[in-house]
Amino acid sequence: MNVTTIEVIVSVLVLFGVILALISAFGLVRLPDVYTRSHAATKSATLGVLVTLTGAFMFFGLEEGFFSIRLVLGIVFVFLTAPVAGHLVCRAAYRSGVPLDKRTVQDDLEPILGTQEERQAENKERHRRPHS
Amino acid sequence: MFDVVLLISLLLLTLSILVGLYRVIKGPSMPDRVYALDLIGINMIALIAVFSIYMRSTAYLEAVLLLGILAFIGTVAFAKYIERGVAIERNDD
Amino acid sequence: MKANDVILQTVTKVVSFIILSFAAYLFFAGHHDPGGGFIGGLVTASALVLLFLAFDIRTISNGIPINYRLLVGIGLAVSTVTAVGSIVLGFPFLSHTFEYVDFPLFGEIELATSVLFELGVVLTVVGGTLTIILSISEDV
Amino acid sequence: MTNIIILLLIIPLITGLVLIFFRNHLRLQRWTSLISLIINGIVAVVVIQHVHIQGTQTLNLGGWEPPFGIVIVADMLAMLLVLATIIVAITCLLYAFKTIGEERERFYFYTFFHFMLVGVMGSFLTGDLFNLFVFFEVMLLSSYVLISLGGGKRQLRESIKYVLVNIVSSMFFLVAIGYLYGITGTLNFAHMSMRIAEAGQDGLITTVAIFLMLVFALKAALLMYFWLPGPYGAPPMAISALFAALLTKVGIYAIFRMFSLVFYHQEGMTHQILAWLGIITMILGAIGAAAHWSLRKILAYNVVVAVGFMIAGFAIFTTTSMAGSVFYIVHDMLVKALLFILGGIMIGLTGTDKLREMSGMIRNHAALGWMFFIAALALAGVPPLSGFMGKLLVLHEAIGEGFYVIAAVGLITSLMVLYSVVKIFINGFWGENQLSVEDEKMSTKGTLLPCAILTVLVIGMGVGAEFVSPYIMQAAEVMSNPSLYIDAVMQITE
Amino acid sequence: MEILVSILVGILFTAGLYLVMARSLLRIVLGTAIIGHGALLLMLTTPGLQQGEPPITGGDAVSFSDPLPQALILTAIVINFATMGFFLVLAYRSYKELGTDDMDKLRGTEDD
Repeated sequence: MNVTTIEVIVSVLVLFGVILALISAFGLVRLPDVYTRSHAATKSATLGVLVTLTGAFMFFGLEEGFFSIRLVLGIVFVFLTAPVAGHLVCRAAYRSGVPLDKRTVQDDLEPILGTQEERQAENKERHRRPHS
Repeated sequence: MFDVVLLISLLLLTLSILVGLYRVIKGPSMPDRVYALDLIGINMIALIAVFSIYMRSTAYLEAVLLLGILAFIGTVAFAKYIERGVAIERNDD
Repeated sequence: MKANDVILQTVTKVVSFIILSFAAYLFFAGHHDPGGGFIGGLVTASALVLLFLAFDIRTISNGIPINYRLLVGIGLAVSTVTAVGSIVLGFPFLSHTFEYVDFPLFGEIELATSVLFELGVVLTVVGGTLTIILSISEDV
Repeated sequence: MTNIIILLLIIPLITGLVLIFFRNHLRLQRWTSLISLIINGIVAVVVIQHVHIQGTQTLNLGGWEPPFGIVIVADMLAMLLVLATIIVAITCLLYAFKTIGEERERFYFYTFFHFMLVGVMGSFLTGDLFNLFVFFEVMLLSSYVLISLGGGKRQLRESIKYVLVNIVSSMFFLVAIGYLYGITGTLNFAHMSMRIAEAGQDGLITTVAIFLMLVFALKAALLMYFWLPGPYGAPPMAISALFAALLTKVGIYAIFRMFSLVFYHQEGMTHQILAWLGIITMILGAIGAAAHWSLRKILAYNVVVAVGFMIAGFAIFTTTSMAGSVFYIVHDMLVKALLFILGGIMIGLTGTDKLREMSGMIRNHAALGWMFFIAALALAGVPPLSGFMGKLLVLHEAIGEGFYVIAAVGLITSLMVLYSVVKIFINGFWGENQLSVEDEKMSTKGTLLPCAILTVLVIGMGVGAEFVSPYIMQAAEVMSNPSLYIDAVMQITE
Repeated sequence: MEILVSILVGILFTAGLYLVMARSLLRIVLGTAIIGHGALLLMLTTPGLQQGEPPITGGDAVSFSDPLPQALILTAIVINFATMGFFLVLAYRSYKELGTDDMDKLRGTEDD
């Protein structure tokens, strides 16, 4: 492959990733409550950064002939951890009783974990006595 | 042409970081802020990757993994704090 | 009800090895490239902190029984001994030397005495960081 | 020969390290500390003799030539201060054996004690600005730990203030280093001095010099002493004595070094400011010392007065006046340690530091009383004692050079200092004896030994001034003639 | 570029000093940390921000950047790190011991 072809491929990858990141950032602002925002913050942002990193990896690998283990590790790392982080924050939000949007039609967890007020009260109690 | 694309990408990433910053400041709840911080961290990873392509230098690539580690640990600690009221548990029972 | 952290714990088991290998890479890169003992130590400490976050203090302390305060002392001692060693051998304080050695499998490898000094730095940083973090979280 | 200088720093460092591993062996910890300090003192004496005969000694760490490498410089000023540091450390250690308490000893008291000595002596010996910062921080970090160790409520509260002030001033120190490096492109004192001498000290450099002066003034409690009385009154007296004798002196040494070696071209500007800072500090400190009725507060304000006097003596900027300042700084380290230890014994006996609540101790503790009296006289500068020579030289030069304000303020504050210390003496030792031996909170057994050592030294330094003054004059010679220092560091031989 | 960074340093110092003057102890700790970052950035800026290869890795570059500020800053970072860690622990201990993190209540009197 000559240089321009590589540049085109890398450009497409980077632009795609960046636009995904931008979309997810706007989603973080525009969506109504924390549970819907979690979609924006974790799914699309992760995909965006993965695509961008792949672009960088291809650039260094193909044009400069430099196979960067660090980037591969970075890609694997972000791929593994970003969903887990999203899951943890989302669970923490639900358990600490952050309210759902008014337009929500169904909440399957409510019978198990209690109503929003109960969860809020429990969370306040946990914060007061951390080592119960 | 390639450099212009990269510059535009840098600009867009900066914009998305700023947009995330709005969510950090506004809230309204703690998990919202944590999500926004996580997003900022991930966007910074992308920023460094694009920047190192722009500089044609591999010297910045350590920071990719390093920022990923820091963002993940920060998010996990925040999430556990919100949920349990303590980040590191003792398990004394 | 008690929350379970099975997802976090499973991922942590994989991810901590990535972090530790990255720490080792940073540590050995320090002689000619960005990296070194301090950063290597901090990344190692962050792996341990992740373990503490995902599990709890008792589990990890049973699994990795290290007295972190003592680790600071050992690290400082290693660093000082390598620095003082140059005096004993008659060179100025803090002198270091290196040698290119032919290893059978890896080819030529540079061995420098400053790596020993950096090893002390790693131990000190890991010990210090974890002492700080655990002393904040321990006696609530 | 050259490597022997670094022993001064390595011995306490290794001692501190080794003691980490013997946390629960208290007897071993004590003896190791004492023996290592005595060995260090012997090394210091050897180096001083060497410097006295052969002039300033340097050591390039790692074999890098200055200005590229780190250089350790042992000139007479630094070595005198190092020796005084070791003496003070030995006596404070002897006092700490009896009073510091097992809990603190178990919690690495001796380790941090030695680390602090590394910082203090490193600050004296280093030859470049950045390592001055590093050793400052080693010293400060250890002092943070010492001041908050085993803390009760009051101690924690005061140590927060102490830590905060010192962190902020360290940050400004970094800023000043950044500016100086940007302007001169070097950090080695000697090299910096050469660069500034070549290019001339313009307004920008003078501004940075004044900025640096403020940073050191904050550390040395020069004018900005507001933070000092609280934290120096909170920890146990062994630690307070160490702090009072050593920590402010490091800041003063930094001012001496910077303004005699590097920024000596604009005397009219910088040294004038220093003189006025010293004068105001003397006045305010003396007022504080005279006004308070708490033993710890009076002693803390006495530290402030001495700082002002030393800086004022330095600011006259003649060889003789600087000799007076150096004489006074060495004297002050000894006598402040003595006073604080004596005060600590008094507080320990009565259980209070209020002067109005103690009296008549001389009946049971005559030795204590007379040693305090000697210390008080030495502090005020009464002739045969150690304070006299320094004050005489400074006042003589002040009148000779036309600094009448310094002379007048120096004399008046001496009287006020004398008043404040005699106030302690009269209230504490005269009058009805309220305290029988059984009521006393601690016994003086073993604690009088360090006081006796220091008293003998204080008297000896005054009586044997003939013997001491060649060394002092050599230190002042290097200060007033920067090329001596520069030639030694840059290894220029004619 | 130096001017931009200088403005940033100014902002950092302003923010840090503002936080240091707050009443809450935690804010003071954070404020000192921010001032520390400002000071380090200033150390990087004052000798002039240089274009050029990293001084160690690049073998055949035309211009190198000055290695000394980075070395100084790395040392200063280590020291700041240690100081911050200690200050944080101290603040936490005193919060536990004294039951408040309000500096006004920590002022104290002569007697205790």
